[in-house]
Amino acid sequence: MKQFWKVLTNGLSLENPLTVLMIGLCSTLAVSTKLEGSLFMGIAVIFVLAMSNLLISAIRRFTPDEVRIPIFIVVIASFVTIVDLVLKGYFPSVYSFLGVWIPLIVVNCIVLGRAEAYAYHNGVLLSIADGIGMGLGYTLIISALGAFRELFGSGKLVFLGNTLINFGPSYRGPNILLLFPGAFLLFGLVVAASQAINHRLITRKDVM
Amino acid sequence: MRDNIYIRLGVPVLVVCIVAAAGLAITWSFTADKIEAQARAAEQRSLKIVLPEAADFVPVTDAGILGKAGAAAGDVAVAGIFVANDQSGSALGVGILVASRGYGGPMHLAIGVDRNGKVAGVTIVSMAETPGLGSKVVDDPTFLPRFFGLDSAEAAHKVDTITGATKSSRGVRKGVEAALAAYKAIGGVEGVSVR
Amino acid sequence: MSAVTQLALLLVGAALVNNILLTRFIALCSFFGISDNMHTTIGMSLAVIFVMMMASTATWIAYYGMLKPLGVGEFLYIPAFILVIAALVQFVEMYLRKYSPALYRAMGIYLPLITTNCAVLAAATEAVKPGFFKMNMVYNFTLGETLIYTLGVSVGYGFALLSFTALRERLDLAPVPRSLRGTPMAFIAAGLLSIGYIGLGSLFGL
Amino acid sequence: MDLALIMKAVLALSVLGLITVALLATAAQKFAVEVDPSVEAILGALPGANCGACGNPSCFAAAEAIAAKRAPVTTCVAGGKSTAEAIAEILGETCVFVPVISTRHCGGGINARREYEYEGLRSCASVAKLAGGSITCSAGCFGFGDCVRACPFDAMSMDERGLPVIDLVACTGCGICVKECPRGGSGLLALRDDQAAVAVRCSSRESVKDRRAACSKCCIACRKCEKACPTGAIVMVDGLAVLDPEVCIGCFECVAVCPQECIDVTGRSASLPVAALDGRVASFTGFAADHAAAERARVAAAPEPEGDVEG
Repeated sequence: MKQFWKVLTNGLSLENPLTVLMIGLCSTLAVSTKLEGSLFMGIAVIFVLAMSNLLISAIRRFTPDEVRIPIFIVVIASFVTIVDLVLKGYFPSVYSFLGVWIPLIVVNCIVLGRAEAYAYHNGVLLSIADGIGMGLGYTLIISALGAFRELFGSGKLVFLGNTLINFGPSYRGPNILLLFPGAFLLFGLVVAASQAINHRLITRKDVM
Repeated sequence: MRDNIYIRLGVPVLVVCIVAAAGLAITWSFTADKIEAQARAAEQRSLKIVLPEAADFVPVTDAGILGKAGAAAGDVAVAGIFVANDQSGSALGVGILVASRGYGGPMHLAIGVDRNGKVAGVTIVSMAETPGLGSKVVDDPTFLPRFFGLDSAEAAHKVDTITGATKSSRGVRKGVEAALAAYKAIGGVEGVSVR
Repeated sequence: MSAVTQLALLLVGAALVNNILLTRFIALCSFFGISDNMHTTIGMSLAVIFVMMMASTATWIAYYGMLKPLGVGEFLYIPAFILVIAALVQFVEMYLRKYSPALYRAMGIYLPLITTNCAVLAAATEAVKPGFFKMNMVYNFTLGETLIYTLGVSVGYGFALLSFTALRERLDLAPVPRSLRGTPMAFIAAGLLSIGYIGLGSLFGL
Repeated sequence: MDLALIMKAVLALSVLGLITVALLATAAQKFAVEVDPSVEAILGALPGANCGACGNPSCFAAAEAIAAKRAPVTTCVAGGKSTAEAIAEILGETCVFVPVISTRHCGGGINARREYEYEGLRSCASVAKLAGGSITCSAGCFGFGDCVRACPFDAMSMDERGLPVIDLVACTGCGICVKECPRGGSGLLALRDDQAAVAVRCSSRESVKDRRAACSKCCIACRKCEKACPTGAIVMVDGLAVLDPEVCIGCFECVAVCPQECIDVTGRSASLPVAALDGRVASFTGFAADHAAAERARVAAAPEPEGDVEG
């Protein structure tokens, strides 16, 4: 059981899919203009990752090697479509914001990457842990980015209808943050910061 | 040797496909009507905004009329035409749903045109504009009313765009022009309200 | 406007203005993954153009030939499309390895990468579900338009990749502050490059 | 839950699934590629660094060329004698092979006088374009390490003097660094017989007056080395000391007499432990860096301790 938690937290920090492995960037940079949207995206990714890892590791003995990619892809695509339909039907406002990025979870490098690298070789329980861990790591970063960009880009933070923080109409913040280039620049600085922190951690460890 | 490899590979793929397809079909049958309802509700809400006095909206399904409207609208796609009736059931205008090119992607608009061909209301059903910039077309309360009362595509063309959201406002303008052109092409309220 | 200018506008729009990488953020994994030397980038760009054209045709035929008549297109298009793309990529890889080893060596190793490439699925879905990926289209594509559109997208992909690789190779030598060195600098450079590509939009008045 | 829709969905996806399987299964059978075994064996013998020194784009291409007799057994420059012999043995041929390694003919680095302070792109190629380079000497090394980056076997590293040091064990003589170096043509880096014990650390063709103005470590054509050399291995060729490796016996007399310390030990003598060389050789500045590099490689290459060698 202890290993379950170890694998779970591994996705959060050591092998965080975004800042460390640098995969799954497409949706992160595009969707993180709103906290609400990013959170729903994160939850969708966690659901898809956990469920597909579960199913893929459950049937890994019956999947012949030559056709393992098509089988993985059909499994993942089905879970993504379920999320797509549920969102379209029951959360139309979130769907209109995320609309385009839900189907792209299928080709999101995290999902297929983890399925092939981890789920295909490990037990069901560990695969679920890995799926949820990776998903949480993804959600953490994308929500942080979403909150930052929405707040400083458009001056107010709206979550499920109620405005949490509002800088007032006179706010003339850098709304490039809401545009695509802004996302690139911001993410570059975020990675630089995490590299600088890791670097300091490593040097301090040697010194001690 | 030949069929061995087909069966060895074929069976697992087939099983997965069947389970996946069945699962999705079942989910679809649950959500299909929900999605349909959402779309209809959104449409009715937008039409209600552009033609407040109307009680109900009867969609026009006659292919000939839709074809004429589509041709007149040019590269803006006409998504739907509705006859707006008041309580007494007599037509008081036409609601036209169009999709025109915005900055971030297609912009779905609803335009209400009253009996004498004047624009009664314009609203945006859904759009993909960038929040904070493109969304000015919605936030700026003075923009949409500029189209009210216009009765020709040329008049609509003269409305100037908002600074900082040129492409989005140009998208709205093109939508209104197309709607007016379509309205004329289908012969106004009389041409459509066939009882 | 005449049909030819319509198609030309579509091609230029897809390649430059709505460039799939730099203005619409699709397929960034491969964009940052393999853009560190020119040789691999050329190989990858060729492979992407080649596979995307075939994939879009196959998905167009699958959609209008089978999914739409059966009325299941609405919810089955994701698994169907991605299955077709994965099968196609694997088949092309084996075919190349057998019949043209030279081409395989130049392009082959990138083919498995393309299965998880968002651009291929995006282009394929866009052709049958207009406006789905925020592209500026409002009508369904015919097969001819799909080919032209996909050609535009894939050439745009290659173009963005090449320009970014040249930038990155140059960056490795430039005196960059230590913590920014490597990937962070690449992101910032990509940000500036994407401002340039968005600027192209107003050039063609799209 | 209308059954018809489910049936249609299952039918659609299954048809696609079957097409996929049919496609991949026939492909797996028909396109099984049989690679000619000798190419595979040769490829195994090649270093596999795809360095391109032999003119083929990759080792796979080189292996095919050798198997098809289009290329000689010694095609692989980088692989050196061992690879050539291995391939010869696979093909049942004999081979003669002259091993070659890269050598630096410049002792300047921090000693060379600078024309201007260069703040641009840290690459030799770009500084060479700016008014002929940032150092006065027309043949000297800029020290930005293009060669180090280009070396596919990472046999080169920059030392504290700002000069590339070549690791004699790792260097395979592929010559890519000579091509990469903007001053490779003028002899700054050159391939030469790897048995030579000393090397002249200067390749400037300017007059002695200009050389001295440009660098304190240049060859001043004083001919002392020529007189001191018992076998006449080192001679003056238009004002610059040039060594003939076949004749040189490694007595280091020239290294001792050279007032500019411009000739130094290549480290080939590094195969002899330092103690075996008499004290004065160990003191030469040029010697320390090359010897250290070679020493590191030698220790790495021979993990088990050899008898009486003290570090």
